[in-house]
Formats: sequence, structure tokens, C-alpha cells
Amino acid sequence: MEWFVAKVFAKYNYWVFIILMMIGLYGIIAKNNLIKKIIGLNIFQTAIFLYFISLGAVKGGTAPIVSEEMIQKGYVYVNPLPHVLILTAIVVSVATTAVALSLVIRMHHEYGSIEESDIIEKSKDQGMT
Amino acid sequence: MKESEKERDVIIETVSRVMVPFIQLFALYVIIHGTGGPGGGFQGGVVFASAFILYVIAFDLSGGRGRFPESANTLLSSFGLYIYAGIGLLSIIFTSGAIQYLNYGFIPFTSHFEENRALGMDFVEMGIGITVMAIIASIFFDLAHKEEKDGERGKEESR
Amino acid sequence: MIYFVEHFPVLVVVISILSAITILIAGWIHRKTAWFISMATLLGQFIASLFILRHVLTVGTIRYRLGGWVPPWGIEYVMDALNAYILVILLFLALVCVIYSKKNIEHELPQKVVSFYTVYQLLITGLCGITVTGDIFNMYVFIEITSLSAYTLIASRGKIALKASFTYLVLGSIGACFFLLGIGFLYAVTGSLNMHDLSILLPPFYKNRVVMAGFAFIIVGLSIKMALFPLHTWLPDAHAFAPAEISAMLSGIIIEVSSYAFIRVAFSVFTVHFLKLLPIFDILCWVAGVAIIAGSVLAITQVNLKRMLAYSSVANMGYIMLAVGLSTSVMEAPWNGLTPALMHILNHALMKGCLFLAAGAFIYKADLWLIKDFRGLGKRMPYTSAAFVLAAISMIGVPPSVGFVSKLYIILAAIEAKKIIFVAVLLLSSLLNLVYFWRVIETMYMKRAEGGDPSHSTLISKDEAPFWMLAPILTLASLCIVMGVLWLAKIPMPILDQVNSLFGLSKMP
Amino acid sequence: MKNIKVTALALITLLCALFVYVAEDIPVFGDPNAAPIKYVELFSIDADQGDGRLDQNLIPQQLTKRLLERGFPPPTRVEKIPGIQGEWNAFITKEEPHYAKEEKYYFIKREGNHLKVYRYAFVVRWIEKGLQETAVPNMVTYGLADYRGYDTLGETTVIFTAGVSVILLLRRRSRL
Repeated sequence: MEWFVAKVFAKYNYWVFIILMMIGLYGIIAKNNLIKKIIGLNIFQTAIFLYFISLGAVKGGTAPIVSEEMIQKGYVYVNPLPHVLILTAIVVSVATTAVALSLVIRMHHEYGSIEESDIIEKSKDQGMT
Repeated sequence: MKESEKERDVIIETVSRVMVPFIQLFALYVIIHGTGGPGGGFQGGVVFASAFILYVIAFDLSGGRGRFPESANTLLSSFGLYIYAGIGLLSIIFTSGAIQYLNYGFIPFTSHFEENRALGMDFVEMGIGITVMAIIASIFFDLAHKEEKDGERGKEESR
Repeated sequence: MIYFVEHFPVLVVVISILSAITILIAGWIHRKTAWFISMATLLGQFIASLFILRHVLTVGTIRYRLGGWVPPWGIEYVMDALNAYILVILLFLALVCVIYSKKNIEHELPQKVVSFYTVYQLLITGLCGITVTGDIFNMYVFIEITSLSAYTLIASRGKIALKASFTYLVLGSIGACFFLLGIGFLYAVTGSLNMHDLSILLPPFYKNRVVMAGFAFIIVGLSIKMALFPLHTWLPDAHAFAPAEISAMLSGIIIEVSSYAFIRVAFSVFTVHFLKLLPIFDILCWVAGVAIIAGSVLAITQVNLKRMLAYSSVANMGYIMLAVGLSTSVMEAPWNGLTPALMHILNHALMKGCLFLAAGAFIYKADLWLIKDFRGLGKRMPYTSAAFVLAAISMIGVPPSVGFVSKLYIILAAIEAKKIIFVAVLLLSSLLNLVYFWRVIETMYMKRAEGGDPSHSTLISKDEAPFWMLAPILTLASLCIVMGVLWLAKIPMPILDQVNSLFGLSKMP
Repeated sequence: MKNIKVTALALITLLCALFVYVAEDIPVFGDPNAAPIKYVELFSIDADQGDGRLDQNLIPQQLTKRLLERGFPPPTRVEKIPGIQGEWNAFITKEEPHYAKEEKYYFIKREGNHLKVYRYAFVVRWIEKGLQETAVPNMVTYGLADYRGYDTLGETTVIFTAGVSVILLLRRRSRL
């Protein structure tokens, strides 16, 4: 029991991050539907954001906004750096999703389907030219 | 025409008509307040774009496009990035090459060094806000453009 | 006191961003301006990169603190000989491709010229950003700019390119996420993001599992980006169906810059001591060996010229990674350390650039994709075909071409490292190169044009590509030979020696 | 289709095994003294070499030597942390226009016979001095727009790239 608390429960963010990441990876690889693949990608990225934000956590820390009152009371702040990094990474994720969705829309116009196997089937003869 | 066939819901239309200016005001608040409290350019920009998205969902796409024409969209999306990259360049120009890029303190907005930094950051946040607002709206309009069902995918973008 | 040249690394990136925005606005007013702005910017950037190279070689490493903050607190740009060398190659090929694209893009994407050049300029921004940065998270951001613009440019021709681009997007995003996760692992242990800072903080943690996993994730992420053999699946379609200049950029620069990022992370962040601790580079050598053989064999089976060249790129990434893998065990000048790898980065950019641009010219003029349709092309487009042949024999490794020089250096390095098996691999791959390029050359020159009647072959009229396309192809083709002679005369060697002494890979103290 | 699922599960198992292997060394989240938020340990030296000197605010030579060997900047001044026995801050000089010429960089602590040398995480300066240096109270904003402003320029460029990409891919009958 001691071991369980020390090894597993103390790092439960880490385990949640792994589970989310694996769900995302499974979605990316195994799903046939392109939109589902994109959703898998988003879950995958979110898992990494979760890991970073967990890194920034400090027990009893408050939001990283300084004020005179807080300095006098001696508050502890959470680490602002992961927030900065993840704000950037979230934007990247949004941008990737936008490009991916527009590719899927184009493919839907082109092939009339968003199932990967259908698209491979229909584009087989185009591969030669 | 598709638009006339579309079921009009008076409650949604009225509520969103009332909500849109408030959302935009809140977005401006988030952008301007980004240096003093929770908030920032990116968050504010996305909130601002969500007002357009709400408008499009409640009314129709062409109406939303009419409110935010393509030319204005292109201009604004470039303008925000111009502000950011240009502010950084100003510090090199004002000190004729003695100070590094993005060193806002040496841009003479005011006589006070730290104030200059804060003002530089304000401008940068505004630049980010403008770009993000224009780009998110543009992405939404483009994704929603073809068919009605494409609009659903566009919604994901607004997150 | 800052030299003005020290502003150039950051200006190269910022001017590129500003130029991308300007293209969008100016293109809104008049479409023709897009090409001129892009071309002028790239010319300026290229000249700036030459100044940077001269400054780095004569004065020393440039350390530029963005925003004035001293490194661990802010972002730093570091320009040493390695960066400057890669930056010059990258901007040279970008300039050549943009000159080429004037006619080609008007032909292929007549409606989308402005947004094409905007995204192209953003691609250059991202590549320059990866190259000049000294901060590992900053590198991630620029890798994403590069990848996003590359996905779009690949997909710009529509049809099957969309599928290729989507595959690349999914794999590339996974790669970038792995890279980000690796950064997160390193950050969790050291609390720093600056590359130099990480390299001095990490040594006590080399046995730490988190650091090892972080290294593994970064390496796997970058391997996806640079299409190392088992992770190359996105590459052939993406290279084959993109517009010609984008294929040339992808093959010649984008995957090479990823391999630069690999070298930078492996040697600047983790240093040689870490690499010698684990058998990482032995594994890398074997993976690269498999990549060389597999890429060459798969290239033989292709009927589409651009797909064949794409698989050849897989093999060539194998060469570069083999040279990197051998680098820690070879100390004997002049083929010590990273010299063969960096040499092949330049050589591959020249050769593959030339081949892809020539293939693009065939498509532009006659819509020829398949190798079997190339009959009589030697008479119809004599200059383009000649350039293609020149680059092809360079790929095979006929002296004194560039391909010969880099293969020679890798073989000598392999002999010194006592890994004779890789000598055999390289010789076999040269043979396979000969097989698949000879097939093309034979069809172009030896086989008669359709109809089979010998008298018809004289009737083929000369139909050469326009000057703006021909000039870049011929420039690259002639550079394939000129650079080979320069390498043999060891003229650019001081740059590479400086790189080796920087990473502690040469005998000299 | 089945093949792909099997491949996916195999890959996931492999990665899970790697993550479980790594879990041992992952620092516990929420620790206020962890490397990202507070300091990272560099090395330890014998206490009798320089304990007395440190109390007189002098730097032991061995410390400087070891730091220079590792490639760190040399400390210029040592200051006792008021109220605590056996803990010191060491400072380095830096060249930043308009800001203080020296900065808190190393943390030295006596533990038994040893002096442990730590380096402060760079976030410490952000948290402690950000308000004075930038006149902005929101740490995330000054981290985003000032200390790491260049990342944010990249971020804005990324979103701009996405916008133009969508225009290139989807918009028809446009002047762009």
C-alpha cells in the first residue's frame, strides 16, 4: 500500500498523461475516419500539454499574477514557464488542426469520402501519373 | 435558396444579436487587460473571433462574411503581425544597432524605461490579438464556406 | 558593442516574416508583385548569410541575446560555423527554387500565386529559424512553422497530393509532439531550455532514465521529420506529387535541416560524452545502412520518375546519418568527425535540387511523369536532359563530381572506424544508383521516340524549357562538378574543421 | 484493418513499457523545490574546504574551479541568506543594459560534511524581479511577450501560416 501511494498515486498526473497519449495514438493509427484521426491527434497533443502543466504545478501555489498584497502575504506562485510554453503549443495545435481539417475538406470534394480506405482505393490509379 | 429554407429561431437570433457586442467588448477587455491580470492577446483574439462565429451560427454565413469582408480580414491579419515584428525592429532602429531585437525598453514611448517595456508588451499583445482574431475568423469562414455540414467542422476550430 | 553583422541572424528571420506579410498585402493589390518581393527578400537573405559566414569564420561565434536578456533568462541565438554553413546552403537553394518557380507556378497554380509565395516565404522563415536558434523550445516553434507551410505547399496541387500531405501532417505532428515531450523531459530534470545551458547542466544526469527517454523522444521525433528509413512512409508521395520546386526544397533542404537539428541536439545539447556512453551511434549506423539499401532497392521498382528520386532521397538520408553515426569514432583528418556528413548535406542539396527541378521541367513542358514516356527526350530538351544526366552521374559517384567526393569520404571514414560492412553497403548502393539512373538515361537517349521508325527520331523538334527554369537547373548541374573540384582541392574545409573542433571531434586541442 | 490495430496496440505497449520504465525518475509534481521552479543540483564539495570562508562572504577557490570546469560562469560574490544557518546565495555578473549588473545564480547549502552547490532555475528571476523589471504584474504575459518574446513571434507566425494555408487550400475565386 505504501508503495502504491508513493509510486502510483503521487504521480497520477503522469499516469493520466500516459493513458490520454495512448488513446490519442490509438486513434491516430487505428481509426479509418480522417476526422477521427484528427481528434486522436488533438487528444495526443492535449496529453503532452497536461504533462507540461503538471510540471508547473506547485503545492499551494496561486495564479502567477504579482501584486503588492500577495508579496506581503508571502504567497507561493505556480511556475509560469510551462504556461508560456503551452500557450504557444496550443496555438500550434490549433493551427495544425485547421490545416488538417482543410485538407480533409479538399479530400472530401475530390473523392467524396473521408474514410481513409476509400480514398486509398479511389486514388490508386492516380498514383502512377 | 438554402438561407430562406433555414429555420429561423427568434430566441437564438435575438439573444445572439444582443450578445455579440458584449462578447466583443469582453474580448477587447481581455486583450487590454492582458498585462495587468488574467488574459492576453491570444485569448482575447479567440473570444473576439467567437463573436463572429456565434453570428454565423445564429444567422448565416454570407451575413457574417458581409460584416467582416475579405479585404479587411487580409489587412487586419497582416497588420497584427506587422505591429509585433515592427515593434521589435524599432528597438534596433532607435538605437541604430546598439541594442538587440525585441528590447522594448529602448523604444522611446515614454521617458521611463520600465514603462516602455510595459507599453511595448501592450502593443505586442494588441498585435497578437488582431492577428488571431482575423485569422481565426478567416479560418472559420473558409472551412464553413462550401456546404452547411462543413460548418460543424469549423466549430471545432473555435475552441 | 555589437557588430552590425550580429543583427543579421535575427534579421534574416524577421525580414522573412515581414516579407511574407508584405507579399500578402502587395499581392492583394497586384498579383505580379509577389514573385519580385519574394525573390528580392531571398537575395537579400542570401547575401546576409554570406556576411554571417564570413563573420563567424573571421571573428568567431555570434551570441545574440533577444530582448537583451542574458541566456538562461531569455532566448539566445547562436551562430557558429555549423549554423552559418547550413544557412548559406539553405538560402542558396531557396533562391534557386524561387527563380525557377516564376514560370512553373504561373503554370501549375495560376489562381493561387500570392498565397503560394506567402507560404513559401513562411517556409523559409521556419527553416532559417531552426537553423539560427540556440534555444530548444524556440527550435520546436520554428519546426512547426516549417512543417505547417510544407504540408500546405505539398497539398497545393490537389488530388493525390492531398492524401500525401495528410499522411505527412499526421506523422509530422506525432514527430513534433515527441520532440516537445523530449523537451519536457529535459526541462523536468534541469529546469532550463537554452541549449548551451542544458549541455552544461546535463552531465550529472546522463544515467537518469528521464534524460535518456528525453533523448530517445527527440531523436525519434526528428527521425520522422527527416524520413529515416522505417519512418520514411510519408516521404515518397509527398515528394512525388508536390510542385517541382517544393519537391526540390523538401528533398534538398527540409529533411536536411531536420538532420541539422539532429546533429545540433546530439552534439550541442548532449555532447560527445553522452553519445559514447550508450551504443546510440552504432545503432544509428545500422539503421542508416538498412536505409541506404532499402531506399535504393525501392527506387529501382518505381515507374514514376519523381517517386524514384524520392526513394533515392531516403537512401541519401541514410548516407548522411551513416556519416553522423561514424563521426564519433573517426579522428583522422581530413575525413574526421562530421566532415563527410556536412559535405553530403551540401552535395545532396545540389544534386537532388537539380534532379527534381529537371523532372519538374519535363512535367512543365510535356507532362511526362513516367520513365517509360521519356523516349527521345534527349533530343527534345537537350539542355535539361544534359543537366539531368550530369546530376545523375554525380549521384552514381563518377569523379570528380560531388557525389564521388562525399562517398569517398564516407568510405574512408568507415574504413578508419573498422566497419568494413558499410564500405560494402556504400559500394552496393552505388551500383544500385547506377541501375536506376541508367534506366532513365537509357530511355532518354538510346530508345527511339514512339512509333519505332528511325526516321521519326529526327523529326522531334527542339522544345526547351523557358530561360527562367533552365538557368537554375544548369546552375545547379554545373555546381555539381565545380563543387566536386573545390572539395577535392579542400577549399571549403576550414568551415568543417571549425565545426569539428567545436564539438570536440578532431585531434587538435 | 486488423493488421493496423495490432500494430497500434504493439506500439502502444512498447511506449507504455518505456513510460513505466521512466516513471521511477520522473520528479514528483507539485514539489516547490523541483528543478524547473527552484534549483538544480550541480555537485557537492567538502565542507571544511570553504565553510568558514563562505560565512565571511568569501568564495572558496575550489568552488570556482569546479564551476569553471563544468563551464559555468564564475561567482563574484557570496551572501548569507539572513536567518538561516548554512545556506548561501552566490551571484554572478552579467551584461544587461539598464539592469542590475549582478544576478543571484548559485545556491549553496551545507549538508553534513558536504557543501551542495545548486543553480537557480531561470524562473526564479522571472518570479522575483519581473514586476520591477517590466512593470507588468502578470507573469505569464511578461514571460510570453518579453523574456521569451521571440517564441511568441513564432507563435503568431504559426497562426498566420495556418490562416494563409487555409486560404491557399480552400478559398476559390480570391485575389490571393
